[in-house]
Amino acid sequence: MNFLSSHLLTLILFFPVLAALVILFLPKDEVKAIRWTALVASLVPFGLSVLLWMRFDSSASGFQFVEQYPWYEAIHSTLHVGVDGLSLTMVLLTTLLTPLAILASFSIKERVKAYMILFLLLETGMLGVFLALDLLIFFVFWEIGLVPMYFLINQWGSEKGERVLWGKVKMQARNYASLKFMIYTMAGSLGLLLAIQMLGVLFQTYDLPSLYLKWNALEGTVMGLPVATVKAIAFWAFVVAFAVKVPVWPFHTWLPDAHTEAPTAGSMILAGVLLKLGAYGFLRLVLPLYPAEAQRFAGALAFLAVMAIVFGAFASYGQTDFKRLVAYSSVNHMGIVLLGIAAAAKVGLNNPDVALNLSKNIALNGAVLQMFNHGLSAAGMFFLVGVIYERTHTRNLNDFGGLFPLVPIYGGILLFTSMASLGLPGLNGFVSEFLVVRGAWPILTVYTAIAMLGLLFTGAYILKSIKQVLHGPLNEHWAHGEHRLTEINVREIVVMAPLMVLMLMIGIWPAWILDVINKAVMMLF
Amino acid sequence: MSIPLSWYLILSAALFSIGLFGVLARKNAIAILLGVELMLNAVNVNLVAFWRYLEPAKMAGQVFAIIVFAVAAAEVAVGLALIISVYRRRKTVIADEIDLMKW
Amino acid sequence: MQFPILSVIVFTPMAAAMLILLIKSERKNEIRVTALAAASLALLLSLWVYFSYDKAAAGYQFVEKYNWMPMLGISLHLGVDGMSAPLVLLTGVVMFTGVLISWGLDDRPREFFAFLFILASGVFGVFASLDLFMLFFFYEIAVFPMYLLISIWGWIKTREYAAMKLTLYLFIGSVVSLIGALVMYWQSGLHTFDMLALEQAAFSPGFQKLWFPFVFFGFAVLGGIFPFHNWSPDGHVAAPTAVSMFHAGVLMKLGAFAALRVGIMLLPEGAKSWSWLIMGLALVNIVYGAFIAMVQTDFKYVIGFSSVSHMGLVMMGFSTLTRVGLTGAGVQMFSHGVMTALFFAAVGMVYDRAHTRDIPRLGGMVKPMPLVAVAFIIGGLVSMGMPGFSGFVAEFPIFMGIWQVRPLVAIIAAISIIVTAAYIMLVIRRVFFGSMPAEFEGHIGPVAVQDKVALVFLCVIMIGLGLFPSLMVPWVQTGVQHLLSLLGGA
Amino acid sequence: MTTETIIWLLPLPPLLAFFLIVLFTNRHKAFSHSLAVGAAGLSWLGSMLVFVRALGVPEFGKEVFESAINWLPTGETWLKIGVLIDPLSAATLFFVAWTVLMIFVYSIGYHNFGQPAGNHDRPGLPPHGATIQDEKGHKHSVPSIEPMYSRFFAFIGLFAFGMYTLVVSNNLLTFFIGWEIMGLCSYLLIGFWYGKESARDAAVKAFMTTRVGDVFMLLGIAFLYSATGTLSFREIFRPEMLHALATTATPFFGLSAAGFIGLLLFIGTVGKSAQWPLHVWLPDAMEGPTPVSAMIHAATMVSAGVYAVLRMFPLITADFSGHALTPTMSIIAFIGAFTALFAATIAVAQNDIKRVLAYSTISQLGYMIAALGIGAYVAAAFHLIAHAFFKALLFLGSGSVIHGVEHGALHTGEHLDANDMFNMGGLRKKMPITFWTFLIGGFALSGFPLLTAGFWSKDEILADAFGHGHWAVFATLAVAAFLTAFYTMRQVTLTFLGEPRTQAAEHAQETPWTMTLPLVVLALFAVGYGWVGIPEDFPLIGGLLPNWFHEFVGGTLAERPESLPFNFLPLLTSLVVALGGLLVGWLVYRKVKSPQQDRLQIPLLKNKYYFDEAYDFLFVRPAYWVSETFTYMFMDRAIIDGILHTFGRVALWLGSFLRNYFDKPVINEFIGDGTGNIVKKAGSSLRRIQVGRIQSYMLASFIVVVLFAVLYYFLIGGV
Repeated sequence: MNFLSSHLLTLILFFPVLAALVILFLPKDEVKAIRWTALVASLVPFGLSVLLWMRFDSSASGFQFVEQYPWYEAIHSTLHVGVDGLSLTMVLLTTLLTPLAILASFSIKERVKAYMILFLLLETGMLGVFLALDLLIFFVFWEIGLVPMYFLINQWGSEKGERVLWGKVKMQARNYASLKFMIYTMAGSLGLLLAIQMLGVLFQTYDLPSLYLKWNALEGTVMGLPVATVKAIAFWAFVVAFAVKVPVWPFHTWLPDAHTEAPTAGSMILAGVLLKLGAYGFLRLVLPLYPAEAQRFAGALAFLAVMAIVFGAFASYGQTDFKRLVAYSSVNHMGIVLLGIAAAAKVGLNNPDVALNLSKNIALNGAVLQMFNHGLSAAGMFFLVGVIYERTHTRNLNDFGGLFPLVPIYGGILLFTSMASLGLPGLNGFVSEFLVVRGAWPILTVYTAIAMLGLLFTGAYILKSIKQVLHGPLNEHWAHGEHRLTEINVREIVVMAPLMVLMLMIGIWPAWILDVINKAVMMLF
Repeated sequence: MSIPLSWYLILSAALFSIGLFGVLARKNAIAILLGVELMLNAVNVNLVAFWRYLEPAKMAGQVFAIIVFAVAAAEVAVGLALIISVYRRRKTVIADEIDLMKW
Repeated sequence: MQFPILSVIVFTPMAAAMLILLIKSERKNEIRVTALAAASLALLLSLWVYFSYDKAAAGYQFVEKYNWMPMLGISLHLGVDGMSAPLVLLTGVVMFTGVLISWGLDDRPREFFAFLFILASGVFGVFASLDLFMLFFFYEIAVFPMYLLISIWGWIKTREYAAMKLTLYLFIGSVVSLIGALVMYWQSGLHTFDMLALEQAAFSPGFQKLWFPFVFFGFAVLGGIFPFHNWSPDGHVAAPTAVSMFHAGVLMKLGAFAALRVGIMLLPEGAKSWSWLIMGLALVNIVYGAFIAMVQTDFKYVIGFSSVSHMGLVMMGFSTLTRVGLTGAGVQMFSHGVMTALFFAAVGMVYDRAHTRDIPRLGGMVKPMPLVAVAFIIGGLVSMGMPGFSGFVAEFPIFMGIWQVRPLVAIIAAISIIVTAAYIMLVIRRVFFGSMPAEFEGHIGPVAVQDKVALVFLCVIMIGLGLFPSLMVPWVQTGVQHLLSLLGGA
Repeated sequence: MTTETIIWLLPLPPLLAFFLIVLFTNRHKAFSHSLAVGAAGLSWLGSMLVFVRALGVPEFGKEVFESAINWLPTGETWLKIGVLIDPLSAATLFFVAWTVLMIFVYSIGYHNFGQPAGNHDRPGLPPHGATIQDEKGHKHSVPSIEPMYSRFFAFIGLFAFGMYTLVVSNNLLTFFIGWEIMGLCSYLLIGFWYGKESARDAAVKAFMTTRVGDVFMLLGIAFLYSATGTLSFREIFRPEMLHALATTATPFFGLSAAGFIGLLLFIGTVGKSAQWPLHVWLPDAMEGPTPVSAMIHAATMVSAGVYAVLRMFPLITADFSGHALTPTMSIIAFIGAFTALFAATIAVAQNDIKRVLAYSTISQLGYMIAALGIGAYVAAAFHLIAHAFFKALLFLGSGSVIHGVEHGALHTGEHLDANDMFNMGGLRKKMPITFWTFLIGGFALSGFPLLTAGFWSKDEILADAFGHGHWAVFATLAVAAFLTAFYTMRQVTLTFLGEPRTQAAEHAQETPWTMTLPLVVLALFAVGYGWVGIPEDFPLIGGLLPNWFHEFVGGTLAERPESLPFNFLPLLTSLVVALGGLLVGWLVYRKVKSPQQDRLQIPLLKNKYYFDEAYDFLFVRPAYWVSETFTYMFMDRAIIDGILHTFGRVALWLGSFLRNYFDKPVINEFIGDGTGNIVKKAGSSLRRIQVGRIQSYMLASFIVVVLFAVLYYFLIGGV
């Protein structure tokens, strides 16, 4: 028990890897065994993080469960992990979604072993980012996460589809998507990498807590440039890296491709957690490291956020591909997160104005909660798309229609989840959106007002999807014969159930999670 | 007083020249070999003469001469062996005709 | 007098080569077994050297000195420091795996292994020798068999051309640096080729400025520095698998290491004044190599140019003359050695089965040879500097080093990371995934067990180093420490 | 159980019913509807209890039932949510409870409970009827039960939950939650028969149109919250708070904070209560089953819009001095009045019995809005409740009519639009109960003097407008009232009077008690309710009953509005318009037998002033274009991705360029092979001296030796 409490984070972090190793030595024909091992293995971190949640003292400031081990002395980087309310929620989200995603991918038939191994590695990668308190470690996990995702998309993605690059040059869609995802993210992280190196060179440490102090205290000139300039450049380097991941308009185009091509579980994780890495980066690194710059450029951030919200919604509305529609909805929803962050940035640290500080708090609460909510709803939506795709092998909205009577349960679940992502009051989406709007309004009034247009179209595309899939005259093709659409099965319901329960819980009684977030936010910013 | 050193030197010079001529002029491999032998012996004459006239106390001169004998003997052996083996294959001992290595 | 382990390491392969030559050429298996035995012995010894190197004490260890030509001040002076210890280990590793990989080689294995081992001896010698003359001596020993190995066992189409090209480049390079070395010898007035002595010679700055380029770039040619890099891709392509492994894995390090040892360590002032040029050329290497690798359609050329790019990083690390930079360079030498050895091993296995290296014609190789695919992927991740693998551990400090000197260069060099990622990913996808061309269906056999052993061995090294940098970095650091003291404590 | 607890529990039974039906009983119809009705009954019981207790409290306006709990942590503070019953909400609760319960009961009959399942009915389409064989063996077709019977009750259950939440909530947030949940249910129920294209579109249209309003409302809430730091009504309405809001200026159109927030919230109402220009969805919403139209689109949800304004009245009128209307208020008044007239004109030309009612609903809501615009708080509330009763009654009545006609159609087997009034006529004898109740409702709607609730409420509004000298409003409303009476009578005449115009109408028959009972109950209210609000100084009957309503509801406001002195002019007006309208309507449509004879079928009116077309052109199409063409294809695909791909291209091009135009020619040929060639040349030129004759080599060496010797001799030896 003592060991447990003193190594909780590292256990959570590395257990999936151990599991992956175990699976590595399972015979690759023992599909059942592999699946169940993976599932159970992914449930352990979940259990641990629930324990973490219970033991976490939300009113204590600073990081908790901190562990630090030497890693790369030569450049003064240590494996330094710890959680605060911010990362805690994200860890919970990750460890919750991974088992569900694995359960969802029980329908994967070929090369299950490799798939599951990659998935578990992916989990470690994501958790690492949330837990890291060392800039270099952060980056390490940040990049590692890409690899499994790349192969998940590239190998288990949908075979169909081609993408024309230019002229006659074509590419299989999933290859295109995976490569775009990988290269885009790496290219985006390039600035981050360089900036991190610069920080390391300047301060001979990558330890976040000490960097916060040193970097903000920095004066004079760095490498012949005034600190302000350097900071501004570094700020944008960070921002771009995270903006690509979030993704913020106009860096978002990798996302629809990646989501559309990825296997169901892949999209679940991609939308559910990977996008959060970017937003988390904003909260964990950008705001604390660059308060001044953030304040300076808050307008620009807000602008991008609004563009994401509005055009995300528009683009989503313009889709005929169900999955792509949902993918674009992520752009729209993450835009809201960024809007909240931008609002907070605008206010800046220790602003004397009490009212503004309150708004900032609320905006940040909203942003973080929105991250969590979007994790739930997006994952759910993608899973539901996957469920119907597995049965019909089409994602084209025009091929569906009137499926409600065929699959009432599925229909109900889809309706529920859609409403959650539409932000229907009473479900989780609304709470966070309301908080963000409320928080952003007094700070970024005009932007918030424009963002409403996006909110409006959120409704439009959600209804469009429902109308095209569930409503309308029954498309006889799915009614009888071998095409007969089968109802969602128990396993799939089991996947959805926790998500839906959480959506409802947060919608009706958000305090249980928001309290933790709120306290963390107040201590952090 | 007996014969002066210079005579020996002249002799050996003459021998050397004859040997050199032989080596340069003759086509027959054996003859060339003989030439070489003459040159070696000329050297020997020199060595011994110098020893006797300049430093009779030291042994070096004679030692050198003996080494040269040995080398000459070995050389003749190897040389003749080569020539014979060449002759066996090519039925000739004319140096110009042995142009296997020439490019 | 402790056990002369270094000379044993250096001469084991030589001896083995002789031994192998005594075996009847028909009895191939005995030859192979002997070779493997010798290789494993060398590996074990080098492992022992590496791990028993006393980091705390630092400096040169396992030193042996036998007079060889006293009146000229030449002696067989062997010893390793933090810089060379990893390289000795690297050589052991590559030698071992090289033998495993070329197990299936059927065309005159006796001579092949003999030459390979002579080569190995030379390499060991260069890394271990502390005597300038001996260094050259072993250097030539290392270069010479390369010619035969390539021109006899190489790829029929270009082997003569490549072999000749390689030999010319390398000999010219070594001649140039030899001149420099001799000048140093005379100038120092110590009448010794012992580098430990020459280190202290304190040449006049003017002299160093004048002669540094000779020494450094002479060796750097073997390091594949721009614009003298071209022998290496051609050489790679022509060489048989094991030789390519040696070639890229070790020989290029030979150049880099010699340039460091003779150039920078003996002429520190010169290094300081010329670092800008090195950095410039290295930068070209990095970016240029990456870009060209991207458009290659020949599997081996891709790898060849990628190693040009990566050796650029090594040179870049040298040119920073900073602690982190040099450390990075040291690790990068090892990391790249292992990585590229792995690459060529994998390429060789694919080639042996598909009989083509034309990427567009390949595909779907993951099914018949999954392990190779995985290994290649790991190698690829290393080469794109993915964190968690040795590549990152090596490249990151190098970049930090550059930051300390010329931030702009760092930013430009960083481009290569993306390009590398791009072509590695493309190659992986095109060769190992996708659909397998009909012509190969059923013709692609599985890989032999010894190949698997080799691959796994290499992968383990790269991942281990990536996860635990402390397995190597401290060694290198001691070497760097000494280096910096020579540079006047930077 | 304390009153507060009861209030907390009020919304829950329907919600519970919803979940139970969805999760468990959706296969079993009887269970489902008993659950739903039972839940509605429970809530009704609770509501009545609360209402009675509220009556028991003297000065109820001052000490109300309220309780709140922490909900959202915001910084150090919490956002509280809670329940509140004050006079206004008590009154609202009263009519909501009644209408909801009635409509629940009605739905059982409406969906043909107890009838056999249709032969080829399928979910998503209205039942087509089933053919059965009686004992004598010859088969005849009867109405068939709704395939998605249970689902309907689940949905209306959820709806009821939303409505109750909205009514009992003490803060804007939960208010908004109920508001949106109702929106969802209205969407689901309008699209209940989603098999019909029209129903689908209507559903989406309704949701989107109302969402336009909701979005602004959300902004308003956000603004209010950030301005006051609370969303609880009673905290916001504290005088100092209101004063602060009224005095702080905003950058928007020079409105005060109060005014601007009020405006934003009002836009929400415009959407929900289908006021011009967001009125377009309500008529289409008639695609839903009639109970839905009755409940959602007449009695409760659309009333919620007005209720919202009533709730926010203190805020909206924060900077209202008493005579000159504030900008916000005048906007409200204008929109209300305009809508009232505008919708009435359209209603005149509609033939669909439900559409007529729909437009009349819009117009009546306009009435209330206008009333609020001019600050006639009590009058608006009064009319709101009255309207809820009689409009629910009318809708249910129309539903019953349609049902009867459909029954007839099934009997005769002819296919006709059962909603078209020209297919009816003479139903008075066929369906007496429906007729009489409908007549009462109609009279109430047109404000038939003295008897009906509508008269009193309308009269009060007119009186108010007149009394405060808002002539424009007064005139508009008067005209609207006239038109109302007119089209109501038109409807009654066409439907019930005269002779049956079709076989179906001939064979129409009265509907079951589950449908008629609610009609009767509501009819009672439609008449009796008016008497609780008769002005004291009304001639003759004034003061017989106290003007209880005014006292009660008026108590909600900080200072109770004084009731106006009686004036004959407005009374006269309302008498004239009501009776006149009814008379004209009857006279005109007595003889009209077919649309052709109807001279009011003006295209402009029939096509509702082409608003749908205009919106389609102005908003819908552009939205499509922007989404598909501009955003997706052009911006994302063409531009952004284009740029990305260009990077790829450039990189590749650069690579091949370097390789083919620099690496190969320059580095390779020039430096690499160049050196090689030089060496080769040297070699081949030197090979000439390699003749291969040892002698010649030796000769050469000999000569060299000699030369050196000579050199040596002359150079050194010479000295």
